[in-house]
Amino acid sequence: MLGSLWLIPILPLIGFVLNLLLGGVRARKSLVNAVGVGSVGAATAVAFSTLWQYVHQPTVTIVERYFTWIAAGSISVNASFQLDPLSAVMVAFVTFVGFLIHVYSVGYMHGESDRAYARYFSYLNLFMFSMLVLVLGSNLPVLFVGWEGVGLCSYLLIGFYFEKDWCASAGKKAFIVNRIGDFGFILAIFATFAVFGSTEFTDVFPMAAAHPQQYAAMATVIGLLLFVGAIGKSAQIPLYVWLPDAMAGPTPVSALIHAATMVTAGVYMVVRCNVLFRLSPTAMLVVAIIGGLTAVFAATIGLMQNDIKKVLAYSTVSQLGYMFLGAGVGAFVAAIFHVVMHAFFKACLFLGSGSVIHACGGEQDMRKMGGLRKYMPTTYWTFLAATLAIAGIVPFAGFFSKDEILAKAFEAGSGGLNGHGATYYVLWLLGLAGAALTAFYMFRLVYMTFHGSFRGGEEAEHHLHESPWTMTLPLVVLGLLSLVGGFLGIPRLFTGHEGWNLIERFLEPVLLPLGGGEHAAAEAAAQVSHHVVGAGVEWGLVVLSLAVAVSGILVARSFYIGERAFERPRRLADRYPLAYKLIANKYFVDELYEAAVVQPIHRLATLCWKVVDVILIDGVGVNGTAFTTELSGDLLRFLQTGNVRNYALSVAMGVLLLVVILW
Amino acid sequence: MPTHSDLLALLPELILTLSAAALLLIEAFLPAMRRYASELSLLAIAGAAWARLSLPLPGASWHGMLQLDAVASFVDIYILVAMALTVWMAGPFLRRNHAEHGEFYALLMLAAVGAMIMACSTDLLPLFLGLELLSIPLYVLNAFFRRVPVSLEAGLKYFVVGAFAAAFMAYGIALLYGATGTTDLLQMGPVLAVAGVTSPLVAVGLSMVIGSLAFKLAIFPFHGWAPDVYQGGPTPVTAFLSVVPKGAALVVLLRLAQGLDLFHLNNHWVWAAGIMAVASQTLGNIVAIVQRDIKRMLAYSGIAHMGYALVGVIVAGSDGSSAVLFYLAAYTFMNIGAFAVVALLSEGESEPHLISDLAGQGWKRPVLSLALTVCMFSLAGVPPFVGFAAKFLVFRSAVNQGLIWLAVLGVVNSLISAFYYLRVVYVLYMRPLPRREPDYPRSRTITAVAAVAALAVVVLGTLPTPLLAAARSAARMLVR
Amino acid sequence: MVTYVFLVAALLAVVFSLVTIAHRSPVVNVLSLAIVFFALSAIYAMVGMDFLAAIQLIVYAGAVLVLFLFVIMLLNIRSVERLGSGRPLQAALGAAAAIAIGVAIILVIARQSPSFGSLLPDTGKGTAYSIGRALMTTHLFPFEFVSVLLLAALVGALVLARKEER
Amino acid sequence: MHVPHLLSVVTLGPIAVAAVLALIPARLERLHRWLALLASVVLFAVSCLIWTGFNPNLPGFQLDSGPIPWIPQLGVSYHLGVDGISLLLVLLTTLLVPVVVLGSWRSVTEHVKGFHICLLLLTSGMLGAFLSLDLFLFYVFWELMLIPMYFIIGVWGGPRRIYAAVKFFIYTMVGSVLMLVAILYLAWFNHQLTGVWSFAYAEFLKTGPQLAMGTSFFSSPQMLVFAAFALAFAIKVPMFPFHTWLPDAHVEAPTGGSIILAGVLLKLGTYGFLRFNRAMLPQAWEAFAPMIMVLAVIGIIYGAWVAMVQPDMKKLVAYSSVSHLGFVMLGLAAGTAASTQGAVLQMVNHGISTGALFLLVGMIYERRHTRMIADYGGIAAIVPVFTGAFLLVTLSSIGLPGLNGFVGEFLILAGAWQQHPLAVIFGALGIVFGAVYMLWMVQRVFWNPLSNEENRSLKDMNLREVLAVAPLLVFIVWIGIHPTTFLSPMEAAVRLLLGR
Amino acid sequence: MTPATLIPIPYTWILSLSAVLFVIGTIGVLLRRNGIAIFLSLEIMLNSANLAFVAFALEFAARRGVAVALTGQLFVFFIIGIAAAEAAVGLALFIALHRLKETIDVDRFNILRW
Repeated sequence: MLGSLWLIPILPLIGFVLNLLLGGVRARKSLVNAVGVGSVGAATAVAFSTLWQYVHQPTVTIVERYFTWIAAGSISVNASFQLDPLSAVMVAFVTFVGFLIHVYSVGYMHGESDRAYARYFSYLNLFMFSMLVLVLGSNLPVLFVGWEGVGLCSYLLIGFYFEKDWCASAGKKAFIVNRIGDFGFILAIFATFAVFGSTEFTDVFPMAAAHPQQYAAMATVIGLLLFVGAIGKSAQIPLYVWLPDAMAGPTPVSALIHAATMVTAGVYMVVRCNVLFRLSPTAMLVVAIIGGLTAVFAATIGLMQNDIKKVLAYSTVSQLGYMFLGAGVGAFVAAIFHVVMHAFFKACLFLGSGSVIHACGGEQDMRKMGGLRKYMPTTYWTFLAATLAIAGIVPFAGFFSKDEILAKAFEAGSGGLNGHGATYYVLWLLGLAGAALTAFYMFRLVYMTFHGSFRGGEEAEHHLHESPWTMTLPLVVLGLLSLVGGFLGIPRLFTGHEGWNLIERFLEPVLLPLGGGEHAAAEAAAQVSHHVVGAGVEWGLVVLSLAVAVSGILVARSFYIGERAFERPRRLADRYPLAYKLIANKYFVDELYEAAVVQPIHRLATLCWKVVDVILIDGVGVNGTAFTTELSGDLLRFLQTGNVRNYALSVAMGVLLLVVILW
Repeated sequence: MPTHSDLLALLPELILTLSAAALLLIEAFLPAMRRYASELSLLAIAGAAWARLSLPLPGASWHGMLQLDAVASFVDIYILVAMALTVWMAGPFLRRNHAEHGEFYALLMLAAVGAMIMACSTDLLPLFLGLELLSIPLYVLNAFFRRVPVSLEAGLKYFVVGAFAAAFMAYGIALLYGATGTTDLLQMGPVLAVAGVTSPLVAVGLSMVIGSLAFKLAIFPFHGWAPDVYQGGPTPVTAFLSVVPKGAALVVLLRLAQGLDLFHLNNHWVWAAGIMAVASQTLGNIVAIVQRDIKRMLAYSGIAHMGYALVGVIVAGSDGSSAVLFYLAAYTFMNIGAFAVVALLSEGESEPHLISDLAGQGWKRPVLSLALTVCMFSLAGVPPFVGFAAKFLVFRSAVNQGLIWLAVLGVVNSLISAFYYLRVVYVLYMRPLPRREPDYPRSRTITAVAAVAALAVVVLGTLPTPLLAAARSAARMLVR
Repeated sequence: MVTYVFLVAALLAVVFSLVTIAHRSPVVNVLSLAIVFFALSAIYAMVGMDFLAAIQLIVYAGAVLVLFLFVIMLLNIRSVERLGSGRPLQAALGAAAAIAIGVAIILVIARQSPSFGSLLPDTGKGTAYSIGRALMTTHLFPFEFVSVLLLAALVGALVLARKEER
Repeated sequence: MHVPHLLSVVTLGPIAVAAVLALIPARLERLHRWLALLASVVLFAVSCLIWTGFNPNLPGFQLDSGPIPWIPQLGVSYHLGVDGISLLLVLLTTLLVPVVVLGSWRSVTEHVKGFHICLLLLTSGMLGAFLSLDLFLFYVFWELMLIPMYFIIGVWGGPRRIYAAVKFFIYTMVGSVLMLVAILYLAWFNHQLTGVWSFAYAEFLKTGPQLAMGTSFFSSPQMLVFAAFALAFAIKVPMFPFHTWLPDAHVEAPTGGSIILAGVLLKLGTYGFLRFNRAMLPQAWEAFAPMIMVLAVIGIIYGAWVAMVQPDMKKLVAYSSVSHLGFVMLGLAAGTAASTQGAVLQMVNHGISTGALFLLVGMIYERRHTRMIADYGGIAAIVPVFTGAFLLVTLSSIGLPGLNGFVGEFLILAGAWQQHPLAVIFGALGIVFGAVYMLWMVQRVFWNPLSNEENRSLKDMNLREVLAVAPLLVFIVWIGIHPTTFLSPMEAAVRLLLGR
Repeated sequence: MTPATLIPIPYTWILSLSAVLFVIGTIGVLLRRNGIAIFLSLEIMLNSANLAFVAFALEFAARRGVAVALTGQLFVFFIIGIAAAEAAVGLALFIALHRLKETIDVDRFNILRW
């Protein structure tokens, strides 16, 4: 199928349209399943066969132009797709995970009305379409189409239960906050047009790579603007606020959109534009800092959430932070690697939590759970695997990806990347701390949910049950992947030579050498992945991060297991009430935004309307003029006294006037 | 002894005069025929029009006192048309008010003769006489309903101010005569040109003459009488009054401005007239906004419109003159159309003609209301109606003469005027019929008059070429 | 000699025209106006315009003023109103305007060369002859036209003053 | 298929139909509706002939009808012609008219005859204004639109309709009267240079640029003329701060009126800017462009803000128009080929999207007789089809890629960026706020719990209504996915226009 | 034709007299309320005009010859005619007014105003 990439996204699109119609006629669920899941399944099949052909042929980058989308004056945009290692990876896991989650949804959503069910799947299909367009797009505008499309779908799916006002608000919030990011993105597109005269990746990046000095300055501008977009889409500080609320959507949606795929689009975009970022130390630094901070910040909030999905949401934010940290220290491959791994284990976690919630009849508060292990073993074991993966325990998926990122951060520090060594050290430390926190809150979650005894009350306990196969099957698959997925990228350290780091080898071509020419290439390669630290130090790092993770787990255990569970945290809370309040309330960031941004603008707007428009322009300006005219008329009319002699007088005076003027 | 051509030249006037006399005789001896008075006078008018159109224009006649040229014939036709419409609507109107008298038509015709003589006279003597013949019947006609206080009052006011103005004119003529030794405009011009720039004598004389002409036009500050007289007089008379004397007076002004070449003779003239023009526009429009009585409102609108026309007089030349002549014709149709509707949409002569009483008539009396609407938009100067073409010509002439300020102030004024013209329209269509529906009379004739006028407004507005051509050829006579 | 006659006539004219406008009684007004007319016709006669002098007496003093008297008697008007009473502003402005205009005219006159006027040539037939000729030749039109004017006035008067329409 | 005087047929056809309607007794309301519908559909079909007969490679005007001497004494002639720019706007107009007829099927219940006559006259006015190549003719059509619109607002409008109608009329006239003087001045100037009296657009294109620029504003004929034109158009657009007539007119006007008003009338302002100010007075344009740009940006953000806090749906949409047309003006002011084409396309987009919005708001108003957002909420479950349509239109108006709105805004901003990045940055903020107010309204109207029980009985769209909206939705998607169809015909024209 | 003989009155005197009368007449019109009185004042004004004509006629008689002088006289003649006509109509009007309101005080006729 190579040569007809368009098939991959088009199939879900068809599914979307069909499902809309099916929803209109209130078709039976089975039909909707056939269309919804079928279309995505087909897309997956097509995708993988395409990739199979792709990896067995020499060309690295395949661009397919379909038609001219927008063309006017100096602006010209093609509707075209591009297949290269990066998009290949993305397509692969997007379709795969997407398919799994579609399957899962069949079980999870069966309670909905036929119409809602169809609507759900049509949205989901539309999402798949948009996501694939996003990753396949061969230029920024097309990428932007997918970018906005996934935003729309997330908006629709978060607000899926639109009759609940918090869901509706959450959806709106998501879209609007994303818009703020898009604001940056689209400006970046304009800037790219202005600078490079094109937005085709295959035009822009080689051009930029060829003349680093010439484009360095603009690269900073474009890079930062792009990153603003990434911040919005991938929920980084300061725009992360929408993601936790996004949990209002159905859990599979959270798994697919708000964990596995959409939110990583930002990372994808940064990696996609790695050339521009690498041209600009500033941009890199900003990316790294934002990433590092978010990683820790979100993790701290995660510590105290009691809503199972909220915990996962914040952990997602934090993990995305890691990815950006990786990108920021030049470990683009590692970032993507983490994206994929994260997709596996975070999807697994979300689906697991979904299965839990499903079992607890919609209950999401962990304080009302506990001891579920014996009721739902499959869910438990898969969940545990995913948890170990995210905590970064050997040999689970998360270990390799996260460790790679931290190692690169350390190297950046020690290597003084772009002369910001100290900063990168700090970031590395933050990352490390984040790892500990992650391990802690994830196991806190596991213990509170699956261990101990059930706290949800009697009759809730009767309903506890394992989920149907449609739900457990994806769990198992994803659980296994989070167990073994990491072997895609075993670092040289373990095996002794690069060969085993499949993903790095595969993605190498995406990182164009800067400055053109062999020497520059070598220099660039050195800048990106240079090994200033010896193997000993590396082993040290590995051990260190493992130790950190384990310690986190142990603390969690000591807090939430055994008869004295929940006691220590309470005491801690009592000892540091302020910190507790602060973290428990997520640092009051939402409130801050409400007070500092939303309200002022709203007030200003009201002012514009009520004062500027109604009073000034309309009142004083328009009606004022009319009134004045009428008033003067009302005064002048009294010249008309009705007394004929006055008229005669005015005639005489008129003549006099004429005499005076004409004299 | 008058030559053959002299008599032929005045055949239309003769026809009118004689039929006026005839009507009087009928009134006296054949009261039964009275009912056909309006038809008879229409015949007479038709005859006069035919005579004017078919007979050659000898130019100077009656020892050069009269100038029977294209201008004269243009204005004559204009006067005849205006009078025809008036007479046509007068029939049912008088019948309704039980005042069917031949004198009415006789006086109308005599007034028309006066106006026509004014229009064609190049000597101040016949001019003055014509003015008087125009005025005296109108004094009477305004007071025609002797029972109705407002009618009499209108007559009184028109008479007092009119006579006063006439006195000024007499004295002014005397001074001009003193300055130039002649009363013939055509000779006056060269004399003054020789005498060089104006002597104060001329200035004062001109001021008085122009003043009394401005009185006829109801130009500020000589406008005082207009609102009261319009409101009080019988509606057909008002219609007549609102167009015919103005036509005559404007033409005389044009002859003056042209003959004495005021534009260059006295550089203060532009200022004097310009101020008067703008002042009448502004005052007329602004005060019209607050009027409740539609006839009174139309009076103020008339003041404003003469202000616009005066702009053309200031510019003079073939551009300005043709614009003024076109304006006259345009103004006649839209104004008489409006008055025709007013004559029908009122409960009686002694009643006020409140705009608010038109509420909801739009859907009840479609033809009338449409006619009124067309006239209103046309008066407001909105295309594609003739009012727009007229204003367009006037302002165009001003701009071409470099008098852009006049044009700007003019358009701003026509903007203000939209306020009150629109009011009439929305009262007609957008206000509901009142609880107690006024029982307005119905008359095919008057409706026809309104419809014809409105039709003319539309047609002349969309295809102004022929009228404009006539106006221009007339103006050319004036200029040479 | 002539000069004095003129001055006397002028004085009479001014004084009695003042009386005309100032005196309360209409009758007095009319009579004093008659005197003014006499004075004027005297002046006309003095400068040799005998015809004008004549019609001034006959038409004006003779016909018009008598008509006035009739009307006054008919309506027996006795107004007690005095000059400018009631409306001070109107009075003040009116007087001012009138006088201003007068001043203007005087100024104009002052600029005229005070040449001495002349009697009209004594053709032995008086001015009536030439005027009559003019009326029948050059000024035939106005002459005829006035008749129409008078007709209109006649009808008008009839319409207005007619006692009662049937 | 060749039709002689095609443009005249299109322009004057509606008047003819109106005349026919005038002769049909008023009580035959259904007949009037159907005739009007038929006529408008035919009109659209015929105007498609213009499209097919149009040669996109010719930059200038085509399919000329005329010049026919009209008032030869003044050099006024009747002359219609179409170029790529007016082509799109003509099609937009003829597309919207049938929609309006359908949309007014139920909402206009009294004086049906009058309404359709007004509508047809209005159509002629708009088409004429877009097509006329003689400034006198243009002015006539320009003013001709006022009268029927005045009636449509004033007779079939809401409670404060009279105020709104008069305000609309006077406001518009304020601008146009000075434009009249400017036209006269141009004609005089043209005569000075060429010695011929003419109001032909082609003539003015040649002589207009030769107007002296002078040193200061008041000593500069070109700038004064420019200002006179600009005022007329700025009011029509409407640009901040001349926009206050718009909310009133929209809120009071009947559905059909609002559609035409937002869909076409406003475009005449932007069209005028492009066709006359930009093309005839280039130097003055250079001088004024920054000011226009600033006003445009203010309009974008100001309109969005004020829209945000509107309790009334129609008012909200009205203010959103202020914001959207700000984009158009920004594109024109930037003056690059891309931004200008984007601006023209955005005129069409706005016409379609906002027209559709008003249509939909009108539909729901017919059902519940309220436009207050607060009176709704959670109706998505009850009227899914309606909701879907509304959502699509909303997305198009907030510029979602793949729908029409995005293409226009993208071209405008991308094109403008090359000239004035700062203006673009502020302009792009408008996109953010656009999402805010539209989505907030959608949430409060369609989502959230069903607050108002009366809404439970709402009926979903019927066939007529679907038919009315469908064409608009089709174009929304079409322009979004394949805008080239609409961009390529105007390209040559825009180049020529900017070239001078 | 014997040459015109001078008379010892400068025509400017006559003119001045006419001016004075004109002023008086004007004042009368503007200051009297009684219709008849106003009317009489109007007559004064007309006569002052006549006087002016006469004065100028005299002046021209000397300088420009008889014909020119004649014009003035004729004007006077016609003005007198007009005065008569106006008188007739005016008086009739006042009679009608008096019938209606028992007064000819013009200030009392002000229904129509504003």
